[in-house]
Amino acid sequence: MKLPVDLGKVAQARDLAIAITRPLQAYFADHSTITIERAVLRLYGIDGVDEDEVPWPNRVVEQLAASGRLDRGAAIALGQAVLASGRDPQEAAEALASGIIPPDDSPESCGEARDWARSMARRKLDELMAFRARRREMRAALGAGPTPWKYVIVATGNIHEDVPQAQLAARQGADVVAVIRSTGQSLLDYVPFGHTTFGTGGTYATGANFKLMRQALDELGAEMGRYVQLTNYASGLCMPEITVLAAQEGLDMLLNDALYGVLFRDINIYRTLTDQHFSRLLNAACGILINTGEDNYLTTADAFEEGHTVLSSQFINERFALDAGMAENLMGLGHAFEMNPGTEDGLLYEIAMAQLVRQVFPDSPIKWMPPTKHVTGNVFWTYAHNTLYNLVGVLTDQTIELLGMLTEAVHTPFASDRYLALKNADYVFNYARHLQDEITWNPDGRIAQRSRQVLDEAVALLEEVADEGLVKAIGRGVFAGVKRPADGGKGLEGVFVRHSTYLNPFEDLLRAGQAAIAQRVVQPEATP
Amino acid sequence: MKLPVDLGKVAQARDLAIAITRPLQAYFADHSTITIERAVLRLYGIDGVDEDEVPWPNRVVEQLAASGRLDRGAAIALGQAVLASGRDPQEAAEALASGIIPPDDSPESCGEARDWARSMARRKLDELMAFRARRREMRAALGAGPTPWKYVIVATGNIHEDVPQAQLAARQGADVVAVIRSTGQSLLDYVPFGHTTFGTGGTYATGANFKLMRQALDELGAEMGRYVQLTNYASGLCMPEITVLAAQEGLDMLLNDALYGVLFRDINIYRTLTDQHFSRLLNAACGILINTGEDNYLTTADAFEEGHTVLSSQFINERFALDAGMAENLMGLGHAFEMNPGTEDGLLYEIAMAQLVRQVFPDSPIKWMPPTKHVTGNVFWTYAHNTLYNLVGVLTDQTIELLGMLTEAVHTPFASDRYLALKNADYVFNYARHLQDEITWNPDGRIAQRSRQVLDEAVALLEEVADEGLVKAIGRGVFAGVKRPADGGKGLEGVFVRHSTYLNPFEDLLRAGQAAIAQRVVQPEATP
Amino acid sequence: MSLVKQPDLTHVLPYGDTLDDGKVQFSFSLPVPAGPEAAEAARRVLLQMGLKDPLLVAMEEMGPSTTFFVLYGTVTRGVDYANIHVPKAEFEHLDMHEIDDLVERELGRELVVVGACPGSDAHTVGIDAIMNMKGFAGHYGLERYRQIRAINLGAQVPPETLVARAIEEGADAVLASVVVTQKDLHITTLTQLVEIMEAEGVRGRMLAIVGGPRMTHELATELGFDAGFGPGSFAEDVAAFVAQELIRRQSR
Amino acid sequence: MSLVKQPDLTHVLPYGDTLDDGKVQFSFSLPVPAGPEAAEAARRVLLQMGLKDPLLVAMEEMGPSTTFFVLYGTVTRGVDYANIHVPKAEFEHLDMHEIDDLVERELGRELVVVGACPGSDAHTVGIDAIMNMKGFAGHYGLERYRQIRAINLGAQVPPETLVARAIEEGADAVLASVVVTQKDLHITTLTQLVEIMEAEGVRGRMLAIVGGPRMTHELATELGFDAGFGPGSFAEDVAAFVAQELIRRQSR
Ligand code: B12
Ligand code: B12
Ligand SMILES: Cc1ncc(COP(=O)(O)O)c(C=O)c1O
Ligand SMILES: Cc1ncc(COP(=O)(O)O)c(C=O)c1O
Repeated sequence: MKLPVDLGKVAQARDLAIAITRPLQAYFADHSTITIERAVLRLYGIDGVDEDEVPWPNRVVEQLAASGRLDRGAAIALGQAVLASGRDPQEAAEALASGIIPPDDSPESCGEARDWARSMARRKLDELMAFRARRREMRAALGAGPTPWKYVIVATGNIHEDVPQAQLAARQGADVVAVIRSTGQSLLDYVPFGHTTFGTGGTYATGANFKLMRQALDELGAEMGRYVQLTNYASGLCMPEITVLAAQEGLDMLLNDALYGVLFRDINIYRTLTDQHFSRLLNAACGILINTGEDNYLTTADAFEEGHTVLSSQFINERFALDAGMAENLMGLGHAFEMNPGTEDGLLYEIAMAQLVRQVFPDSPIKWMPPTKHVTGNVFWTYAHNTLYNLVGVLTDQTIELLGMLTEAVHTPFASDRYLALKNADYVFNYARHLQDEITWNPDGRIAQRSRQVLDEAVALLEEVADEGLVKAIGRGVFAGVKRPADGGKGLEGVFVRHSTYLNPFEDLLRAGQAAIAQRVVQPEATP
Repeated sequence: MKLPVDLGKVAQARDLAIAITRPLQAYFADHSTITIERAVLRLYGIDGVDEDEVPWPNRVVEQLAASGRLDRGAAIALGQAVLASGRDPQEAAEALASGIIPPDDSPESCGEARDWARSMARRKLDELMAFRARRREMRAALGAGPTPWKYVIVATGNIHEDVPQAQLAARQGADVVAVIRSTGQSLLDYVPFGHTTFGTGGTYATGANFKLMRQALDELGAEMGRYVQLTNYASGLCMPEITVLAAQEGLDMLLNDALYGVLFRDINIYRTLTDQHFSRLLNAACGILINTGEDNYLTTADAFEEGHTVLSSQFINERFALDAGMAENLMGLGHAFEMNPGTEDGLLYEIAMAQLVRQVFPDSPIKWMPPTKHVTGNVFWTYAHNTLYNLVGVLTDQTIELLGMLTEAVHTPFASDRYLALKNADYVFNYARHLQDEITWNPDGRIAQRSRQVLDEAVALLEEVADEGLVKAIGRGVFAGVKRPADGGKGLEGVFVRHSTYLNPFEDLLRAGQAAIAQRVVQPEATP
Repeated sequence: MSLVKQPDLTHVLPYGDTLDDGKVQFSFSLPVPAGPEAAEAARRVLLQMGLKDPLLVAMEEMGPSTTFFVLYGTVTRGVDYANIHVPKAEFEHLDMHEIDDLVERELGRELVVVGACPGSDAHTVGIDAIMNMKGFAGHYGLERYRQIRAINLGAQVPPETLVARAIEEGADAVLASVVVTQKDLHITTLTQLVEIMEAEGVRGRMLAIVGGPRMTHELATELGFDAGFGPGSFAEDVAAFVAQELIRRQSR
Repeated sequence: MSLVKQPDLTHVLPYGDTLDDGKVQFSFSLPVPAGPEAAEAARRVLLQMGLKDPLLVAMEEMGPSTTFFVLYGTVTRGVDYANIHVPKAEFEHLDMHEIDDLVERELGRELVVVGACPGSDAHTVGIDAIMNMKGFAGHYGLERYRQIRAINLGAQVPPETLVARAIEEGADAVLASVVVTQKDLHITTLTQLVEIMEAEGVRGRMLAIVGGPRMTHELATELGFDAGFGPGSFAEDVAAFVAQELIRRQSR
């Protein structure tokens, strides 16, 4: 079943990815963003909204920015407020936000605040780790099911509709449930609060919604004797905060990509890259499996022409993740079945790509997306496409398989769409269970040739990107055909240079804990 | 792509098929049936019905039977009537049927009648051959399209509804159109006459209906620059007569099986076997490709347990066809994709069977049937099954691929069912066009093992059948789990022993022309 | 905590992605060429059904002047599910042994049933599933029952022949299986069957039972049968019904 | 010879396997457990739509108290297709060169169009297909037109920003693309867009045009736009419309 893969080329690609990402590591060390600081506050337990529905973390950070103290980090200010007021962190934060606790910037006060911040961060992280450990046990006890994991989305806009639908899907065999976010949430520079019922094309990601869904799936999982994974979206202007909420509420996965926000939401590249670094430090520590978004490239670019851009980007995402201390088993690198259905031998090219990705990232839980772009409103037709998609999934051993929905071209899924999707996947996975053991691919065939071509083109592209630098390359549209200038997009105003006294004790602790992984050299799977 | 196939076993199976069919050859030489005699009359051009809608060929044969002259064959009587009355054959036949022309059984009259019958038969056969040759040219000029041929059925019950639907399907890319017969026609011991509009689950097979449909497809074929093949059903009590009508009206294929009528219509085994022999002599001469019906076994028996019965029966059908002078390129041996969709690795077993049949009968235009038995009213689900079916079809190079219909479990197809089926086949055939060139099957894998098992079991079954004799074996239910006693079933009363003076000049001419083929030893395809 | 809504069973609506949103998927063809007018015609087909917001999502020309459509639409009138009462064959579900024991105990004799696919129908898989020894999906057929003599005449049996044989065997019940329903063929055949039983004067002393993929108890009783069995029936259903009905009749 | 019936275009019915048989396929879920009552409820959904002979062909329990159904049914009321008049954007179809020549000849100046996905919609593929140089399916986009200056603002552009830029550029037309339609998001956004154009006093001198997979000319004009373009539109459609409409207006 293995394809011949040139391991030298793969190693070269990984070296290029190191060269590409290295300049940005320095940038991350010098910068922070407003959402990172809000994430720090959330890690300390700051939550809730004021009477105008503005989250307290936002209020605090705005206040710090207004008073010119943000560049030292929110942790110090919170420490100062707690120590000065003697209140608990939440009350202190609320007071701080309202400008009630006057800043005492004496070196002494700062020193004490740093100590408080550091030791409280350790305590909070320990609590989080203990929580994750308990969940991991629960998951191990129940078992997460064989791969390909059947992943379905719920997206009603109303968490109280989402819950029974997610449970229904889980009963029908879904291994992973994703709650899609409302159109536009990713461009909000705050995380909404509480249970929400008014999303469009998805449901707002909030801590309360996470908790409700997690609880519903846990209850059902216990009843069924099977663990159901929960995931949500961390890309966007609040990536680190969503990550904190996901960690606190026990999510198993997060959509988390270094470049998605830049390309598909026109978020400024420095903002998203800085955010993803902190976000991934936390994901690594909490064992949250990330899903990257290269699949999206093929929704705007052609899958045959631009297949190699997916692979190049996976190498970059992999390196960014390693640099943030994530091990391979947490990297759900994304790709998709988006070849035009009218392509002669399109299926062969899909097999080539899926198998190549599988072999190049042997320890990564690959995320595989169904046909979307070429899907039409002919729902029968869609079901046929999804059948071949599922076949290639089980044939090439993809890990996280998003199931194609009947009404992809129409509206977010009906309950029956998920049912039919799961029925299709169960049929195909079982009916073709051991097909992969039956096949040796012709080493000079179209499939082998296509996989060689994609790898060659990916290396060539990485060379170009390494030459000009990632930021410039994105500026001229190497991925998804989308051009993003370095100073364009949303959210750049939320990025700031760290003061020499800047403190983010969570980052320090996490980085220290995961330093070893950042040095790792990934090995592709050798062909026998 | 080739599977390892034990050629010794295959040769053994063919030897056993010879042993099994040999005793019946002697039976065929000694017997005839009322439908064979009616077919002879039809070959002489006798057609039409009396005022009670009884076809004249039936009237003549009834009259001959009543007057005790049938055992000499209808040809002689017709010759006598023509010569005695000086009328043309149709008028003479009508008079004969009405008992108007008194029998003159002088040896002289008989001798003259024999001469007339022989020379007229030669003329009629020459005409038929010339007609077939013209059609063959037309077909060659337009081209019949690449395989797998997309085969669809129309079955409205009304020929005037069938015609536009067949044209619609042909425009959508159908290569072969079959007009399904009305429920119950196969048990009528006559062929209805004229254009019919009242069938149930299908449209009556009549000469007029054949002509109308043939003309409609020819016109469209000329317009599209693509030849559209037409087929119908010859199994049943009128097999030889339907064959004559098909030959006269330019059909390209016929469902024609040595055992189907016995097993699925409870027709007496001697009747059907005798009929098939004459029918196939004619098919061979006219280049009408036959489709055998082993696929039907799996609609009553389990595809996993009973796969080998399909293969055994194909060897038997092959031998009967060779004995009637049919070359391999006219033998559309039938099988089907009927594995339970809940079977683990069911797809592998389907591949094994399809590929085995392909290799064992390399020069036969294999007929491959879609899922039917496990199809439910969930039309989406059906579309998924048909997708994998089409995939295996193109992967294993089946020749005549009946397309699965969305509403298989519900009703005979809607126009849109055919449209969706063709869309599915076009997609899959093109999307997986060269998949077969990519694969070497693991020689110790489940697919190779399954194909070995099926062949071994088929040979073992043929050994049993050879031991006890075909008629006895059918009596104890070796095929399709259906038991048919030698003297049971319909139509045995229509079989008679030939008188020593019996004459069927068409048979004599056809047998002489095709004697060489009957000696043929078929070679399976060697594995490289 | 969770505010999950519950359906109102007196007013049940189709469920798309929101409870009671009334969403339904449609597909059909119209004998017109594709185009804006065809799209509007397809929408009007739904509007004439009283649907709200018909949404055309696929329009594909199948050939000259024939177009295939997929639409979604919204139903606004609910169904009173709570008050639906579907007639069902009345019997207690028992397994093979319980039925045999019941028959032995209460009737003290072997039951005789004669089955067939009447008319031109040749689909025997259903009647075989009910009658043949090996049965279906792990449920033994009637031939296996100690207290039942089951005679299966197979396919395409003229109704006259079926009734004649049932009389000859002194049958307690006639079992018919009808699969082909095109042009209401099954209705014609079944009506004939019941008429012949009545003409022969045996309708009173023989149960008439029918099964098939499109059969319901309601339809069967309308046609004058004692019971009807649809998809997913097993031998024990019909056996339990026959046994209990005969016991009921005996005790009257 | 052949007696093929022709449809009556004033009374068009769905076409299953017989002209005018009225056959339609349905699928939906109901929030009830599978069973005979559920089957009857599903049939009643169709009966309440005025369908004849509802035929339930699949009933599958999706989970506790939710069931998926497939049915077929018969529509009996035809649609008067012959008298359907769908409002369409009025323009003569021209190719890129013809449009460029027409603009040059009749207007004697470059046209300016400003496009975007307004509001929170981020689906740019459609607007890119219309505007970007390379175009879509072999049809060049507006950027390629000699006589058109095309400015594409991309995704998630607040309606205010779109209008402001259009004013700044002295645009002849604003092109909006809306893809997300859930909860009528597109209606809200488009209404806002037109209101802002009116508030800014530019609605009279700037064409407002919208496209998207669920857009029709009818809907667009109802919302106060000059034209609407649905699936399968190309740059030359909107370019031809804009050019011809401006010429019409100039000559008034
Ligand atoms: C197998 C099959 C055949 C086989 C039949 C072999 C045989 N010996 O039975 C063959 C290949 C011969 C065949 C031929 C034809 N078939 Co056919 N066939 C089928 C198929 C694929 C499966 C039917 C089946 O076996 N189901 C499995 C059994 C177990 O289910 P069941 O019958 O519903 O039985 C269950 C219950 O209903 C109930 N039950 C049934 N009977 C009884 C009786 C009693 C007393 C009780 C208590 C319960 C009971 O219990 C059973 C177990 O739970 C169906 C399509 C499909 N997927 O359904 C088409 C189908 C039934 N066939 C069809 C047709 C039209 C034909 C032909 C007429 C086509 C033609 N013109 O050539 C021919 C002619 C047959 C004839 N004269 O009747 C149509 C019928 C359309 C309609 N609604 O009228 C179908 C639906 C296919 C289609 N879409 O066209 N067929
Ligand atoms: C590609 C895609 C994406 C890409 C978009 C990338 C990009 N830069 O555009 C990504 C992955 C980012 C994405 C994200 C989301 N998507 Co999206 N996406 C699609 C997808 C697969 C294809 C859309 C497409 O590109 N079509 C091809 C173009 C060429 O067609 P078109 O837009 O109709 O354009 C043609 C005509 O309409 C017309 N036209 C269009 N605009 C204009 C303008 C003018 C002036 C004119 C003249 C003509 C015109 O001409 C064009 C050419 O003929 C569809 C599903 C599908 N198969 O349709 C879902 C779909 C549109 N997405 C959907 C959703 C819900 C989302 C999300 C909100 C999901 C989420 N919560 O995360 C997000 C957020 C996006 C946001 N904020 O808007 C839904 C919308 C449901 C609805 N009806 O409301 C769909 C239908 C999928 C689904 N079933 O859920 N998506
Ligand atoms: C990496 C990634 N993030 C996020 C999203 C979802 O979009 P949004 O950020 O608008 O919620 C996607 C959608 O596919 C994605 O791939
Ligand atoms: C060989 C053969 N003959 C005939 C038929 C059709 O049945 P009937 O003989 O009732 O027309 C089939 C159906 O599949 C078949 O396989």
